[in-house]
Amino acid sequence: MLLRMRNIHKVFGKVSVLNGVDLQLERGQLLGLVGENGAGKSTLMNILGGLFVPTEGTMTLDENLFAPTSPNEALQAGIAFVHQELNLFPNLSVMENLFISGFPKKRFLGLSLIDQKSAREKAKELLSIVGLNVSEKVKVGQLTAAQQQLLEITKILSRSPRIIIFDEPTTSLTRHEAEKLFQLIERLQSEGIGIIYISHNLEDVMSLADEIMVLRDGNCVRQENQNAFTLPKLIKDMVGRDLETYFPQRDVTPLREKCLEVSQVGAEVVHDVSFSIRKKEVLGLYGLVGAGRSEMARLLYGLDVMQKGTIHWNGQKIQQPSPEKWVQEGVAFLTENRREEGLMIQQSIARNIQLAGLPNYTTPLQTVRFRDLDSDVEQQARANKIKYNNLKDQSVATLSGGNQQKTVLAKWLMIAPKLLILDEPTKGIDIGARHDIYSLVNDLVKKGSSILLISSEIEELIGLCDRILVMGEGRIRDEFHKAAFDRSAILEAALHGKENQTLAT
Amino acid sequence: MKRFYTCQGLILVMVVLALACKRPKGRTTIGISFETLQTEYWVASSDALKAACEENGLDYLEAIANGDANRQFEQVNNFISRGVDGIVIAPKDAHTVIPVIKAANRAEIPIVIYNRLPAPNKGSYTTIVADNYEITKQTVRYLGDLARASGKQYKAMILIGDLGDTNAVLRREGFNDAILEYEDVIDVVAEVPTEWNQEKALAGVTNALQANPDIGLIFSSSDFLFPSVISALKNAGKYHPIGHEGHVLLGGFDGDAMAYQLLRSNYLDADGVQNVYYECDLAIQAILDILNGKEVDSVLVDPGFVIHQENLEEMAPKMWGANLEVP
Amino acid sequence: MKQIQHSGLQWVSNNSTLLLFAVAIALFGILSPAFLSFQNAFNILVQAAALGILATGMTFVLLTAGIDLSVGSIMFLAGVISGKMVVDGAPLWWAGLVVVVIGLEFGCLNALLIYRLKVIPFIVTLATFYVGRGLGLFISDTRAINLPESFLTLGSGKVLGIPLPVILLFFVITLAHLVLTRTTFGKHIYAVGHDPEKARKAGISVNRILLGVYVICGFCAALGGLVAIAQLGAVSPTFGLQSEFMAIAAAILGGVSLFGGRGNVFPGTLIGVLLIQTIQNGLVMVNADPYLYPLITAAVIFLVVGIDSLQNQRREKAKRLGLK
Amino acid sequence: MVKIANSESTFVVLLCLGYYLVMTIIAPGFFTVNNSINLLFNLLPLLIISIGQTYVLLTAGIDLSVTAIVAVASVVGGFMMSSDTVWFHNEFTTLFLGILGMLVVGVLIGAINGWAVAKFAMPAFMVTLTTMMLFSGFAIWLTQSQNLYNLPESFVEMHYTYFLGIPVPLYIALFVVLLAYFLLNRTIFGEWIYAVGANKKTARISGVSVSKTLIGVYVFSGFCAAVGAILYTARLETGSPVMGQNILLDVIGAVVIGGTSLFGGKGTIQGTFFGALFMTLLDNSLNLLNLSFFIIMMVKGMVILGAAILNTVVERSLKTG
Repeated sequence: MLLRMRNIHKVFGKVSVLNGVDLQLERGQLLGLVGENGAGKSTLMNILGGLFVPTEGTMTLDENLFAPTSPNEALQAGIAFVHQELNLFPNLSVMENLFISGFPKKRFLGLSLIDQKSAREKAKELLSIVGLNVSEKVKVGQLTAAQQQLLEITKILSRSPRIIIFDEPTTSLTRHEAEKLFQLIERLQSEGIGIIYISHNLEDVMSLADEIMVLRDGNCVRQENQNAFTLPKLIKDMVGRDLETYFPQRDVTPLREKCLEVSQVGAEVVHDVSFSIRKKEVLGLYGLVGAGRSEMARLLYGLDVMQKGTIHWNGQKIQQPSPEKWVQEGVAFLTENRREEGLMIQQSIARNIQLAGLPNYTTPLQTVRFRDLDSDVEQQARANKIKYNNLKDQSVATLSGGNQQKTVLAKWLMIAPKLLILDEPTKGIDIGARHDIYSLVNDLVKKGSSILLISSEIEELIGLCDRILVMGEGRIRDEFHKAAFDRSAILEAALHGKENQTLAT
Repeated sequence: MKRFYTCQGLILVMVVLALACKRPKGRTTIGISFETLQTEYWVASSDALKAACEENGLDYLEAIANGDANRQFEQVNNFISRGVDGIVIAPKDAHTVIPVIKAANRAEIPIVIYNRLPAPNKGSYTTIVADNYEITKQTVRYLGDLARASGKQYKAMILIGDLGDTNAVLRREGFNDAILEYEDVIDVVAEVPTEWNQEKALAGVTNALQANPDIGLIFSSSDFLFPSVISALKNAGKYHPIGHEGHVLLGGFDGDAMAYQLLRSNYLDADGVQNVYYECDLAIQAILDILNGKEVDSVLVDPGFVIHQENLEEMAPKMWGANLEVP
Repeated sequence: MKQIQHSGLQWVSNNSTLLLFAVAIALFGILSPAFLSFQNAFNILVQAAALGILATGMTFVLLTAGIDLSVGSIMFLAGVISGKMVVDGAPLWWAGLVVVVIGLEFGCLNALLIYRLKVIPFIVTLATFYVGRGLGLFISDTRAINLPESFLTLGSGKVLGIPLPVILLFFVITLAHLVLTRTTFGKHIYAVGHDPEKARKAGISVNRILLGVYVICGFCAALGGLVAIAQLGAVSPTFGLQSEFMAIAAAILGGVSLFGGRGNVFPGTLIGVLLIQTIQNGLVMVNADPYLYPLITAAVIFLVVGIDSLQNQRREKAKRLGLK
Repeated sequence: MVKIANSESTFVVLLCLGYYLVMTIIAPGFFTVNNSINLLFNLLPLLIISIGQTYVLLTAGIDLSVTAIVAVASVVGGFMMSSDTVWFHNEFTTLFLGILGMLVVGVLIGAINGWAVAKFAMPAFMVTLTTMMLFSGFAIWLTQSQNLYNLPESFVEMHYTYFLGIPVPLYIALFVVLLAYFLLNRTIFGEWIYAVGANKKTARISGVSVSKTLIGVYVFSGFCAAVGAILYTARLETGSPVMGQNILLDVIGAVVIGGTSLFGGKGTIQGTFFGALFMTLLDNSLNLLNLSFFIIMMVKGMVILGAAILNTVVERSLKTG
């Protein structure tokens, strides 16, 4: 047994994140680790990677007791972590990135210089092992996402690891690139390296893994051979209940009337996208990362410059869309990255909630009617079930991810949006908060609003939407209506596309 | 709580700092305010004023504004707040001193303006000033005579000071008027604005020499600009002693130690000298007179003199720069 | 065709400083033939030496996304102390040593305050800027210090016909270039400048890097000050005022980013310095109104920074969209 | 502490109070009517300019060009009002247009700053650094380094003109402070300033007009600097191209000591008021103790550093505790 984690507990403050998890990994084995966001996957891996010390529990590596206290120690022991965010410096060259933690040196006039020649040779050698075919002099910023990923793996391989943890390695890769990565992973396995593979793409996990471990709410639901799983079963294990009960019911049917019509919209990575949203409709948008979903939404919302195409809002053509105009029209956009684009993290909860709605609370003199505003903000905060101590003095940074997301949502609900664009609204949020958010969305639709829901989780889309569009390579590839929702068909469309099916090899 | 202690600590530091400062005694106190101590001339003046105070049994406070008229105004206001009995000020320029005069008048404290004539105003004050125009004219005349005697044609350059300063203006006028008398041999080709700044002077002279390599006469409106002039001359390969055929005629104004040394080492031809000791004694005396209820003229003039190679031995004892240590 | 035009435009905006440099040389050359003389080229280099050394030090700091506003004060303080010492009869080498020590000490102080007490570089160096200048004025009593001959010979001395300041400038730039491109320390500077958190994860001691760059900057400031006073022959109370801004401007012109991680000393900063000095010199040669110098210099900097910002916006967007 | 100061500015209020008491005891001539008036007149321009700077810092920007704005405004005012240039013959017209001209200059330079920061996304530090160089050079070029004198009597006597027993500059400062307080705390513009400073991207997506807000704060800073220039020019009875060239530290120091963060989104007008008061107290009292300006300079530098260190210590202890 290469690695054994026994009865791992981890408590942060009063919150228990892991309650006695066991994990085993053999040499050359690939363990798929799945679970919802907040299930404890990253905490578990961070314990293995030496970032956290477990509150309780032991680990053994090759039957020796293993208790790393720092990432460095874990690295020394042969545990390598390929994070979703790569630890590369785009302003340095490939070779420099490979050796950033220790260059080969030579002495010259009393100065300790980098031995360029041997560094270059070593770099070439390492690159050829993983089959990364780029010059070692090129700046990393100029590589594609896939090449960067390979480089990160190269860096790790140069330290001869025994276990490699992959955290969502395919999110920024095209399908073709992902397939190549899988081949590399297989090769690593054959060299006896143990792999832990974390992904939301359950199909990938099913096809790659020898064993699969499902985490839910900090507990290990199951660790079994992958043969023992089927996709629906896996989902049920992850979510903890059937999808039907997980997503609250909504008895609203979309009206015929369209509120938003988009035609032939295009820019750098979005090509000729046309679609429309009806009033009281929840339209889902599915696609793999890099499919251009978020980019399309940003284009619509005027965050990037639209190079072609037209947008009609309630029959009116919108010239040069901008967030300012959209907010005035009652269109809201909850973006993917909450911290950077959704919140003012150091500011109070009240300031965050009131931001978008401010123009509705001004007098002709541009002064703010604070009394009305404050009471409405408080009402909204309560309606959104945000858990807070003090609305005006507590910064949102002190809230949990779920409550932060509810705060962003509250901000948008303050303008009573006619159309709400949600980009990955439940990323990194625990199940309870998810449920609250789903309910809020349903309530909004009941009141007459429309929703454009972008998500990487097919279950979420199936559970909430009236219609799902599938995007790939910047185009809309397929459309599914509620009656014809089919998980594998949607995924298939995202992976290969309707038109491309015959071309795909 | 932590913050409280920090406050306490800060206050304690301030107390110690404050106690370390001198407390004034009950004697008559003069506030001395200098725009700058940048040049030796001001340094010598400051020393001479303080010496004069001590001779007369007076206390003094000194403030230096480092070229900032606003700061100088605030410093004088602080003198007034502290209740000084008289103020001697070497002002930034002719106009910014007017509100200072007004403030002193309002507080009914006698004020003496040292070395720079204020612009016309209604305030009551006494000015001690050297006859800049006349001294400059005499100095330049001496250079002109030398030029004419050599029989050659000369191209001339003048380094002018801050034109907001009456002294600079008068010295420039003195130079120009004197040159008019020597139009036949001297042609002014460059006027370098220095704003009383050595770096600007260096750049200006270097560039003027690059543009007109045959400049043969340089007049500096103040001696403290000589290092810049010499540095530029050296770079241009034109720095030679008197008697050498490539010698550039040099004239200056102030009479500082550098000028004295240059005279002694045969590089400087003539220098207009202001009599610092005389001026400072006048200043302090004026204040004492006003305090004692005597009438004092509104302008007291220091006639000054020109020192050159021929009267060097004779006049050196009267030149303040000759009595300083050579840097 | 469109593609070619596009990349041509890109090249222009990528090399705006170099282009402006060429334009400036051509323009001044046409207006004043004397400008293109060999002698004048040396003049520009000599006049650029002090600023060049200063800007080289500043580049190190800027590369870590820091800033050092105290360099002008370090120059001044070092000048005052060494000047006083030499005037009082200390040997030249001893004064030079003291200058260097002052520069190093100030750099240490800045770095310590920044990484120990976690105060941002802007505030720390603003404070040391005032403390340094105040100290210098205190020691000099706000008087100008005229230096003896020996100092001037240092400034106008030549080795093999090349002026000493120019030799010093090229020595400093070569060394800095070597450090940035050929040593682990140099690579770590870029890493820290890009993202200190990532750098820490990569096992780099961020504190040591910060200490290093501020010490280098302090050292360069002192050295630059020495070169400047050796040419001036005097230290006036205004010596070094706004030098920090000129050094920052030169580095930025040379393509160094205020946000760290991007830029180099050679050719970057050197070109920036030469551009500024060429403009100054050229304006003199064409006998422009001296009051226009700062206006033109500022306008050029504004232009380059503006172009760079537009570039940067495009870069950011491309990065976000995963394009090249 | 009552509502006069929130928790962030308690420190600086205490500091001012304690310092004032200590100086009353030890600094000769400190606690006198004359000096109190002095203090007030020294405080007003600094306060006004610092308030403008507070707006800019709240959006995570910086305005280094305030010194140049003071200089250009002073020069332009001098040109328009000096009897040497005689532009207008009626004293009232002269005064009115002169002051208007100064304000317009401030607003214009501010607009240039704001425009470059907002539309080109240029770093505020570089923008205002270059405009500082440009416009201080411009002021010197305009006047060829000469000062402008002979301003109208009613203008230069401003500090000694009383209305209802209160000197005119106090009304001006009061107006600016109240305006600034009102804009920041009562209007949507104020809320937007905090939002832009806290997170530009979030603000933009939430429908905040980021460019208008940014241009607005730089314009306001320019306006405040111009008002400061009016007071400086009147007091010195001179339009000078080097007016205010030494006040940058005092301005930034006052704002930072007042608890405003250089990273934006945090700070108050009250804090800046006490920050400016402290800087003025420091200057005045050390001056009265006959310390020279360069010692005061060092003390100020250290005080700013101390305030910044304290700020980070407090913030860190808030985070961990």
